[in-house]
Amino acid sequence: MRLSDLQIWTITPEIIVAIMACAILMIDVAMPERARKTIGFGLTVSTLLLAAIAVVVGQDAGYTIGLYGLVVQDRVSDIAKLGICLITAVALVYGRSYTEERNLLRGEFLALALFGTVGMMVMVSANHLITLYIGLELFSLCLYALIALHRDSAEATEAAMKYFVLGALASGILLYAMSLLYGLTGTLELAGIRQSVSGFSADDLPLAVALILVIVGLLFKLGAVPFHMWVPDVYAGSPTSVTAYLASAPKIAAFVIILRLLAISLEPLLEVWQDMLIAVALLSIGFGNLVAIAQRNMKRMLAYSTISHMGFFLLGILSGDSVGYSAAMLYAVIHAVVSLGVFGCILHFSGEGFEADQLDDYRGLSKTDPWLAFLMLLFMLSLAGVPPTVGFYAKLSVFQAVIGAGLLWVAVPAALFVVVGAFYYLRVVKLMYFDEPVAKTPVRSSAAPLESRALLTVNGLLIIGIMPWIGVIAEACRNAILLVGS
Amino acid sequence: MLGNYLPILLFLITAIVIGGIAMAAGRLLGPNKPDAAKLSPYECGFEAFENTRMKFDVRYYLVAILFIIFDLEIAFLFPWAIVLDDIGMFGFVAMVIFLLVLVIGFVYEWMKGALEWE
Amino acid sequence: MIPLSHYLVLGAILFSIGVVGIFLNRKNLVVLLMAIELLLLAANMNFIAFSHYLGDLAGQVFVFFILTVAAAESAIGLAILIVVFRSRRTINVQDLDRLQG
Amino acid sequence: METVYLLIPLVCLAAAVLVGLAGQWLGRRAAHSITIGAVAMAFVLSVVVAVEVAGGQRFDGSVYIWAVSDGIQFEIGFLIDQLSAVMMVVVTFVSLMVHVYTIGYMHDDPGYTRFFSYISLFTFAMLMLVMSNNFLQLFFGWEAVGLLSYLLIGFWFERESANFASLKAFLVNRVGDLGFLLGIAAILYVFGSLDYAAVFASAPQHATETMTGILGSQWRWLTIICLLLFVGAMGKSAQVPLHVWLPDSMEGPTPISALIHAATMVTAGIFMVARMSPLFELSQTALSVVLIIGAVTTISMALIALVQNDIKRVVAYSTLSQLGYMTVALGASAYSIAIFHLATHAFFKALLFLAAGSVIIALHHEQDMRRMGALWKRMPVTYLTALIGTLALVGIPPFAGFFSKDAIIEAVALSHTPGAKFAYVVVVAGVFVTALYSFRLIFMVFHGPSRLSEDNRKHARESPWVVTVPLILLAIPSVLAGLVLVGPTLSGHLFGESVMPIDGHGINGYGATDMLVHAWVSLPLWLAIAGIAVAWILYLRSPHAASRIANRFRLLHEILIRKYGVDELYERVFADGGQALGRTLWKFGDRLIIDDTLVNGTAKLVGRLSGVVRSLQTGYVYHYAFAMIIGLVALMSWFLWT
Repeated sequence: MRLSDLQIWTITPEIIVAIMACAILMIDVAMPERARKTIGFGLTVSTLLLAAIAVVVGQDAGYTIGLYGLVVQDRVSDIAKLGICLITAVALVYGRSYTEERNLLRGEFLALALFGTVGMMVMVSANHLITLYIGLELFSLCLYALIALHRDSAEATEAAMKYFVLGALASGILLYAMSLLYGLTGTLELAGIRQSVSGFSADDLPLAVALILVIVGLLFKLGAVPFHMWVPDVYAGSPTSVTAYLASAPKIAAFVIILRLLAISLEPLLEVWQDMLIAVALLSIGFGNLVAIAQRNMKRMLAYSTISHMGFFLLGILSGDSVGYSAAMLYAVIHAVVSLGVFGCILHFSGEGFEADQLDDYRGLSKTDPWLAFLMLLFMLSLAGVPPTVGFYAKLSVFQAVIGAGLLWVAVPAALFVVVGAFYYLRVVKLMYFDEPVAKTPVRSSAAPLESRALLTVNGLLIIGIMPWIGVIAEACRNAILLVGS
Repeated sequence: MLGNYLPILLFLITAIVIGGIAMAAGRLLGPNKPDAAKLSPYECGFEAFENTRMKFDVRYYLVAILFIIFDLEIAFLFPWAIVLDDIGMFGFVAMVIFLLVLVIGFVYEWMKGALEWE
Repeated sequence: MIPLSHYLVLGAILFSIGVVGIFLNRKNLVVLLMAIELLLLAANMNFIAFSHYLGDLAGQVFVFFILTVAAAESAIGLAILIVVFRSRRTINVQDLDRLQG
Repeated sequence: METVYLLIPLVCLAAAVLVGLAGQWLGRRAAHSITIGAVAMAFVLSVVVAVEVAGGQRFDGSVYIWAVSDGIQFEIGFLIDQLSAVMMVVVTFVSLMVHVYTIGYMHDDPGYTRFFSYISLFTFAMLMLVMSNNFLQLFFGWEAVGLLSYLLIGFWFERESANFASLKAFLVNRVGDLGFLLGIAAILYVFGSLDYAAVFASAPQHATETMTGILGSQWRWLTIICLLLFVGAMGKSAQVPLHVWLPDSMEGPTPISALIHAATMVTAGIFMVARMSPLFELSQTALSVVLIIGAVTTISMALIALVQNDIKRVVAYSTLSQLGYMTVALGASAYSIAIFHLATHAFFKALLFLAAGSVIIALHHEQDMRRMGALWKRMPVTYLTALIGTLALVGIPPFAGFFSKDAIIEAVALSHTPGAKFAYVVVVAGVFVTALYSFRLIFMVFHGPSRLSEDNRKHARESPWVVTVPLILLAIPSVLAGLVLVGPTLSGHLFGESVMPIDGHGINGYGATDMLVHAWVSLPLWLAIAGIAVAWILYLRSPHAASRIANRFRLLHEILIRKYGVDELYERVFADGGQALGRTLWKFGDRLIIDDTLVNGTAKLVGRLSGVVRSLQTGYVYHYAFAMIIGLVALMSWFLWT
């Protein structure tokens, strides 16, 4: 029992963020009202950046087990942690003025956001069911609280309650599945689970039950049909800043746990879960795109579009090979960045007593605020998957993976629904560019702080796929996955 | 087969017997000068014999919440205390850190005034 | 010596009660919290049983963590319940239907 | 060195973007000094590169990978060898001259800064084209120069004629580009790579692969590829029958005609074919097609030039016929000679255009030669430089044109490509016609009685130095380029391995002196002199002879005036026919079937459906939970049943 063989440095970023979160709580009670906001916020963002730096510095090309098998550090976890930290930081910056106007920017908000980030990072580096569960719960609980933080909004509290109940149900299911896995395999370590699972026959009933429960638990976190019901209500009900937070980074974390728990530990059962995922993915793509058309509420529409995007993401996973997994990883990262941008736009547009969450609020935005309208246009095109935006590359890669796995018949309907999806994305563009502005909508983006507007612009530029970063990311994902596979 | 559950049966019987003995002893040995406050089974704020659907003061929930969180470290302290010799300094430090985190939470709620009843 | 299956059956029953409790109860949000507790308890039961029969302590350690999380979860649940009550003056499950469609 | 390669195009791009975006703030002076500085820098660097290359250095590599799609890399890369080096020097030099010249020519034009931004951007695109080491980038440059030429032809967008001309150029080029694109696609299909080196390396293996065409006819892939690529070249280099856009492109400002439609862009096709010489060498069929097309272009366009009265159009048609010469050289698989003529032609044709422009501005945008004459006194510099250019064009030794053209004729004479005989007759005849129309221009513009309009008569004088200096600077290579370059070209030192060496032709190892000597006993020179003489008779000694001949051969004259009616044909068949077809398709196909039935129908359906499905989202938690459980049960039962 010595510190040295603990290899504590595998979780340096988590530790940093956790400590700073506590510190911010303390500052919140110690500091006077005014100082608290600026200092707390600055500290939060810089903490996340610090963590990101720590990830980069401590990056590990190999595969290191830490804390006696509780956590693992490899390329995937590094990339994911980096993405989580940066994206969360940006999301907070975007949301700042919005949050302040609703006077939610208190110590709890920041601390909860940080603890949630810790949860995600723990999830990402989990090599053990306990770590995985703890990370998951830490993240979820913080999220429930963040949503409910908007006390006097009936929607927010209702959304929090629904999310809480369903999320608890899901994690209960996941936990039950874990207990079964434990009983069947006799271990809680993912590697060990994989080993002994490969000993089972594919149609072993208890194992299948465990597997299905695992799938249900994970799919809920992902928000895939039919476990998606919470998504629209939560997206629409939460304060937009929280929506931006929960719509972006968690997708990456979700990818990693799905990769570790389903795609790697339970790979021996591939042919069992592949079919199920195909059904779920197609359902999600179809349902999400279909219902999104009927929406008049921006956030709700984006929620449904997220559901469909998660379907595409699943296409990558269910391809069941390294190509598919790296495609899914790329998809998760890109989707995180894009939705970050979209909600960034909404946040910049919304103002005091103006949520900017109705589609009609966006009429003629190009006239009142060309900058914002153009960025929105970019994000919409990317969500629709129009080349040369990154969204196109993401879809392309998952389709390549699916077809590569010999599942052409899955790719075809998915591609058809891409067309359906294009409709409601382009409708937003149409509203912004071809409709006359509504008088009442105030233009706020110019009022937003400069740094966040600059960030949003960069975010928009990243969406244009000509930028070399997309290739870099894709390459990184490929290498990371290959390294995990070996 | 069912014999396996015998210990549980014995356990239940013992519990009932002890409880009965206690109450009986109290009835027999205790002096008996009743008054209103004494007759009310509990003395914690409100009448026991009322409509159970009555609304609780929300502050009870608050207290409950805080209590739930802080009673649980015991669950960790017991096993830790037992094996403290084996895990040594390392284990000790670990627990100290754990408690430190709890203390931070405690300080926070204290400073926020969550503990004042009024 | 009680066979493992008994524990598992008990766990399964608890779990089912919990699940059913969640979508059958339409009145009181507090009952939902209880149901959720049941889910976790069912998992705990499994873990304990397994770890005992496998002679492996990890399961019981996990149970400790689950207990903690369960506590935190119910705490958050109660807290949300309170804010819901504040804004709605009701904790009736059926009244939570503002967000839909 | 790599950074230098990268720098050469990028400075032009940077200058173009800067001036294009901030031109209004920068003002005219800053605008032209920035762009000229950039292009000058590019020119200097190109010379440096050329020296390096002459020193035997060679570079072929990618700068950065843009995208990878199952194994095929799309990358930005440079191939720097003798060929691209020569092209770079030519392009940057002419571009520089034109930049300077523009200061004078566009002096009082509202679109001053825009113009400079355009031509710098064009220089960038052209450099990307010639420096490319893969087909994708080649195509990028190809399209970019096309776009820029479209923008510049339509530079005076308030003129309707300019708009039509630019549109025409764009559309006709589309036809060519389509072929080009198909060719690239075919290459990708056959070779599985877009990299020059890879393609050329594996070309011999694929030489015999065939595809089955209609009626089971067998086609060799390489022939198809080469023909398709050449269609692209026909578009850009304005070969018959895709030549129609070039004469109209004279609507653009004269510097553009000099830069794009004489020196650089129109030669892109020639350059491309030379680049692809390893492919073309493998396809006898393609080569002979190239040869025939080139020959036809040469003579037909030269003949039209005879009857034109617009000074710029004469030069334009002569450009067409000179491009024909280059194409013929390609067809005779004398690629290095084609490039050689390309270079010399770039110089003296740019010179001629700029001289014509100088005349035009001196006469306040008077372009009709019938209202000129006797200008040589008024503008001596322009006259002398124009004369030099003309002599070079006609091919009088020792001017540059003589060597390149003579070499072409020799090459054709010795070529074994089918159709070489025909081509030989044509190019030799071409020399006579060239001399005739060239000196017709000289005599009508600079000699004879002055037919100037009144106010021109008063104040038509020599142009400012910014105009004349480029003329002089361009005159120098017009005289010397041939003399210097012919030796190394023919001996194959100049281009080395960068293009297919000209073997099997007796002209290897010819030197300048040999040619000078040999010229006097060969037909072309005498034909040229004869042409000059005839021109002198017709347009100076007895001015009415020309019109008399015209009346005598009214039909022929009419045909030439009508430019063989190609334009009218295209208008009738493609324009009107296309419209008619489109209208019918729109009415029945689009409106009836697609819009009403498919699009709106499905849209309505989907809309209703989504409304229905939406109602599943009741908002009740227990329904949500129930849905989850249903899903769970469904998965379970699925497993149990399968």
